Amino acid sequence: MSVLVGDETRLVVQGITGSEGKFHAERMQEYGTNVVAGVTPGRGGDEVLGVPVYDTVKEAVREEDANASAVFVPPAFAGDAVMESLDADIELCVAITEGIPTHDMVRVNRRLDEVDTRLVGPNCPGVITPGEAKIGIMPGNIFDSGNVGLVSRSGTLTYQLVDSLGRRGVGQSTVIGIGGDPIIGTSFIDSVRAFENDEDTDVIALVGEIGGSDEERAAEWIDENVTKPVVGFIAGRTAPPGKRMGHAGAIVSGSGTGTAESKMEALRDAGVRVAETPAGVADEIDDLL
Amino acid sequence: MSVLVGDETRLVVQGITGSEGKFHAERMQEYGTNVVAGVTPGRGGDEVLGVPVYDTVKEAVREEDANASAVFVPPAFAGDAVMESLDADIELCVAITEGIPTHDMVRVNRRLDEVDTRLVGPNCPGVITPGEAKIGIMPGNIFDSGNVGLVSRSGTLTYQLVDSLGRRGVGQSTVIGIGGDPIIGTSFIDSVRAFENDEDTDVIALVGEIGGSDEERAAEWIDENVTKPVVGFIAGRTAPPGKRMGHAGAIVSGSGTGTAESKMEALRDAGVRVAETPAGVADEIDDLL
Amino acid sequence: MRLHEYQAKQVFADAGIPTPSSEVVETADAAREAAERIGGTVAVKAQVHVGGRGKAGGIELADDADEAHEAAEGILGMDLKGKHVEKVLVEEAVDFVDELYVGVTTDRGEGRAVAMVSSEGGVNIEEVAEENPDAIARTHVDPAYDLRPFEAREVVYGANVDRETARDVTGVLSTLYELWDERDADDAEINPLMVTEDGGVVAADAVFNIDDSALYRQEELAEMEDEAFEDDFEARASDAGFDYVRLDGNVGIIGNGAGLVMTTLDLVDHFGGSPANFLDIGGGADAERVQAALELVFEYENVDSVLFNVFGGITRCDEVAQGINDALEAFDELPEPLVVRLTGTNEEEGRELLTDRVETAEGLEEAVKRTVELSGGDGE
Amino acid sequence: MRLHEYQAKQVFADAGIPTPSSEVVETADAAREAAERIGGTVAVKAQVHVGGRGKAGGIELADDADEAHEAAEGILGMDLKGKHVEKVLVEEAVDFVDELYVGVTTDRGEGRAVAMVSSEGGVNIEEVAEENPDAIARTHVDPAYDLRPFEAREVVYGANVDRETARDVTGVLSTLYELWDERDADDAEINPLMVTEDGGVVAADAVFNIDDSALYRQEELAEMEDEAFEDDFEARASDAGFDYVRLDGNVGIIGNGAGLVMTTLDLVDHFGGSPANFLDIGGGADAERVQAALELVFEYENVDSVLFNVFGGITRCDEVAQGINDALEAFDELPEPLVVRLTGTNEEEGRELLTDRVETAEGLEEAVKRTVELSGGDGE
Repeated sequence: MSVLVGDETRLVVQGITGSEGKFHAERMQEYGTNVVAGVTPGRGGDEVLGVPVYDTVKEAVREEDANASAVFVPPAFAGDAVMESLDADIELCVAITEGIPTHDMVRVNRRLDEVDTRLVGPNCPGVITPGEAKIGIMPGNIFDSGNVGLVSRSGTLTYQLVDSLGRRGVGQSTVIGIGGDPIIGTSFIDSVRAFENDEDTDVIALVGEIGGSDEERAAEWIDENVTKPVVGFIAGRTAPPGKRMGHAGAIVSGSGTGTAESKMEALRDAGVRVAETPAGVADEIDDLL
Repeated sequence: MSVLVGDETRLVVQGITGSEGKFHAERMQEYGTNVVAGVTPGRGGDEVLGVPVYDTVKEAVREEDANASAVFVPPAFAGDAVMESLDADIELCVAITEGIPTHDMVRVNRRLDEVDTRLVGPNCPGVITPGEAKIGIMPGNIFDSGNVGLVSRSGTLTYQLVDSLGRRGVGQSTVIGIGGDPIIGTSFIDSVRAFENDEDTDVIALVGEIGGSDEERAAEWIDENVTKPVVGFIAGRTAPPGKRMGHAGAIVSGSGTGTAESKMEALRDAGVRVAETPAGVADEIDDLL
Repeated sequence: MRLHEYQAKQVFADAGIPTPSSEVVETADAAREAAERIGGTVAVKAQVHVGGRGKAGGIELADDADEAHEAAEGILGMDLKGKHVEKVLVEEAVDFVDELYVGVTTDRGEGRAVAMVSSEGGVNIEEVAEENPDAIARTHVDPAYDLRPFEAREVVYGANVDRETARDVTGVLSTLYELWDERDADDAEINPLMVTEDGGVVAADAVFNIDDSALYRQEELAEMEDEAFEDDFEARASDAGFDYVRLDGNVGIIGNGAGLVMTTLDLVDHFGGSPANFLDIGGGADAERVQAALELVFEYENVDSVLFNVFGGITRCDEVAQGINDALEAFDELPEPLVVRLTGTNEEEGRELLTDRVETAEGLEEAVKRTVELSGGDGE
Repeated sequence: MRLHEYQAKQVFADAGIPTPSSEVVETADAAREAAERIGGTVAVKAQVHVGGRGKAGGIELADDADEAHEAAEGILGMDLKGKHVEKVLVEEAVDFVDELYVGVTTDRGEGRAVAMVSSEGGVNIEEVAEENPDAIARTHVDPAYDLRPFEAREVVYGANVDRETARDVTGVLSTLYELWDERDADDAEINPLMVTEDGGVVAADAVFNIDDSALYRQEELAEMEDEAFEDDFEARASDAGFDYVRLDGNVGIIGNGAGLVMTTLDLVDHFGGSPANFLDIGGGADAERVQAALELVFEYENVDSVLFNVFGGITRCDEVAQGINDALEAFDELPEPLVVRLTGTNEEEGRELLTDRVETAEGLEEAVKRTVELSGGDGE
């Protein structure tokens, strides 16, 4: 079993004729992901990387039975691309694009309430089940198959942690990058729930950062629902209030909500082992296995 | 038993401090309707006709357990007033106002999909169960209690028919004016279904008019679902195409859809006895009883 | 309210939809001058609200200014399906390789907008819908999200629009939806949307109907209203707040409530008469409104008799009768016979109040028969 | 992007919200002239992005033009919570009987806007929210319907706003929502909204923060962006496409990916150093971007050492090393020592490529410790 992606994934790449979309579609194919189609409006009938291109996602679903999508569409159009996946009954939509206007995501978020699609991201590296399949932009070579379920708001920090785990010989069941934007589809809770229910996952790693209160809510949920050990890490302890630290969502409000301290405390209160450094995270996990 | 209104009705009148609202609130009280509150923004705390006035419908629901509302609010604000009732979990909202912009009703109609409220109207005379209660502007004195369930898109034409029935000694179980606008809440089907399920109703009268295809849809539904005899009447046989005949919804399209002929034929095909004149309707009903 | 083609085109052009250059004129001389300014071949098009203007002779092509003058002379003043032509649009003739239909209209049954594109433009779209429904791609628009770009694309690609034209057509469809949404439109349609040799698009016709109930918040469009009326009677009725439609017959009809008035018209027809108008006087019937209604109906030269048919509900029949009596004081002599029929609350008191300047009737059928008789029909 | 008070007030005023008359000036003399034109008592207000300006001495009342001159002289050039004051707003002082809070902000947790009114205006609303939550009425706005008038009323009456003021406050709240909606705002707030003796309202302060990701479609607001920057470094970083935040320490930090850079800052702190900045160089690391990043970081006079920390994923470490080498050619001499740490794909090849102009480190902790040492800290 795996979380979110696997052999049954039939992926349509939205924006497959763009340079990013094409580059990463090819990397995904190399990694073993079953890319069944691409979508670029106006390019229907073309073929790219050996798969057919359609004008709309609905066509890709109808013709190729696509059940997952990856959005590599420029930010001004990406909210609409996500909406298109939602309306095409795609089961899993992974939105890679960074810089989607928040208000576009407000509308997407409203629509998510009405459909069955799971959205991961936006502004995320994607989802990978090492050795099986990936949807996203993660460098596949750094991941190893194993029993740690990792969920993170950050891309390169995730790679850093995976690298640290790899140096200790620890692999991952699935890694979910939920994204660094203020409004995202899949939350920490959604991810932790999936790991709790995944028989291939023995330890859960939750990598948060300043801004918002998704970590605090996850802590509460973990306290009540999770039986597996959880290791936590929060980036941004030194971030000044009111400043956006790279990610659109990584900001401590002027009045001091969304701080690293608040999140670390909430996680600790929920029994999560919170590490102070990336190496510390790997050590804690190593210790638990 | 009665349809829609009765002893359990606890009515809040939206726009109770306006001249129309106040006039008809008093008529409804006289008829026996349990008016429990009024709403006029900015007039909260006042008292009108012996009932308290609130600023919002939610307050009226909270304080007075209102479960029905009547909207006597000018057209520019009436769509919002209906929305307010919908969001306050009112069970039955009767919108009397004529001239609500269609686009406001498009939004109301969307919201209706998400809530449990039944909307009657707008641009309708309301609902009356003779001898029990009425919500609306019908002249109560012309109605008699009986076993005909009457549903109509028109106001005065309904009164004319009720008057004709009265002269033959035939009373009504409930009369529903569904309204003459292009987009309305309760449809013919909804009304006929209620009458079919109402043990006090023995004969159903369906009074339609040109425009749209609600009658045609009702005919189809009647054919499949209704066991009680139905008498039909369609106004507007002589209306020229492309002209709005008073009601915003009473218009035969340029290409000839929504004609009286189409509706009469559909009803006849469904086994409905379609009369050519109001007197003919009364005769048919009299004949059936 | 239905805008004239030239008004609708102006609105569409302001919103960024390509339209041919054109001028609206009221004389043949002005048509000649307009054709000179525009240059090349022009179309001279009657500005009246009827379908199938072309077939009926309301549209002519003119290769030069003289021909434009001639065409305008022929079209101006003509009667097109009963409409008097007072204006023509002189418009650049567009070379095209294809004609599409693009439109957004309110679907009453669904209670929301439907956005449509068809590769079969330039013909009656409702006929296409019946005979070849697959030739029309459509989507209902959820007002919660408005027309999303991907939905517009689904419709355009669904209608098999050429790749090089699809983006422009998508833009036009999105703009029509925005106009529908922001301008309280019932219909916003272009038929045909011409596709030019270079793959561009041009709106060769334009339909823009606005919800009358929303004109209060559509100032710019409301200002176009007077020009949009083609019938002086209808303009005056609108000013008086009546719902009024002029018809071809000779029996004038005034009543209260749309359904009752429609039924009265049907009965006039049923008993061998021919209605001259629909006039819903609305709620209340004070002297001023009754007088205005009577003046409007009597003034139409066709009218030979008038039926005043009111159901007294909340407004009692005696009050209505009083209103009628007061109104009649404004008339030295009634131009044509008037039959009054009052039913409902206090109907007997009402009938007693009425003077013998009018005829009265008790039943609806009886009143209609009598009025038809007075109009010269047989009333059977 | 956070607008200055004077910019936000202009936007609010253009949308119809009452604001006091005011002028923004950069010299004390200009403040005197502005005060003369405005007349009466004025407030002189520092235009910097800090909370609690008043308590910190950034707002002064002046009874006449001379006092305004004096107040401006004191405020202009002052350091307010670390912000240099370059502009003051000279504004008509409003007599008020009550102060409200009215605001619309994005609630991340709910993924939609929340519209709020509080009768306790003029104080930190987040403190009110903690200490007296009942004093704030709020509603989450469903984007499917936007803020409906009845919802605005529910909030205003829920906050117990006086009957005679409620309609105006409802109007202000609705306008703030429209601004939030149409201008891609994160926050649109007025605190306090002053209630005047006659029951009217005036916006005495204004907060308007715009989503940076949406500036491409907010041309008018984007034009205000340069003026909104208070830090030349941040303006330059924005032009270069870097995410950059200037801090007080002396360890310059460049990295790729927000989470990794934040973590690097945290580690610098953890090992006894003090970060001088946050700089996320983003995806790719070609010579041009590396050079621009190094120049920006070195130029800040605080900086004593710099850590370049990159995780090579899809972009391989050897490519990044090449970019660094190429970039270093632009520097005759590095102003301060530079530590480079490369991990990930092809990390060894990358480290081998690097010249001895830079120090290299393998582990993240090791690299941070070394950079802290070079900055004069103890690195433990």
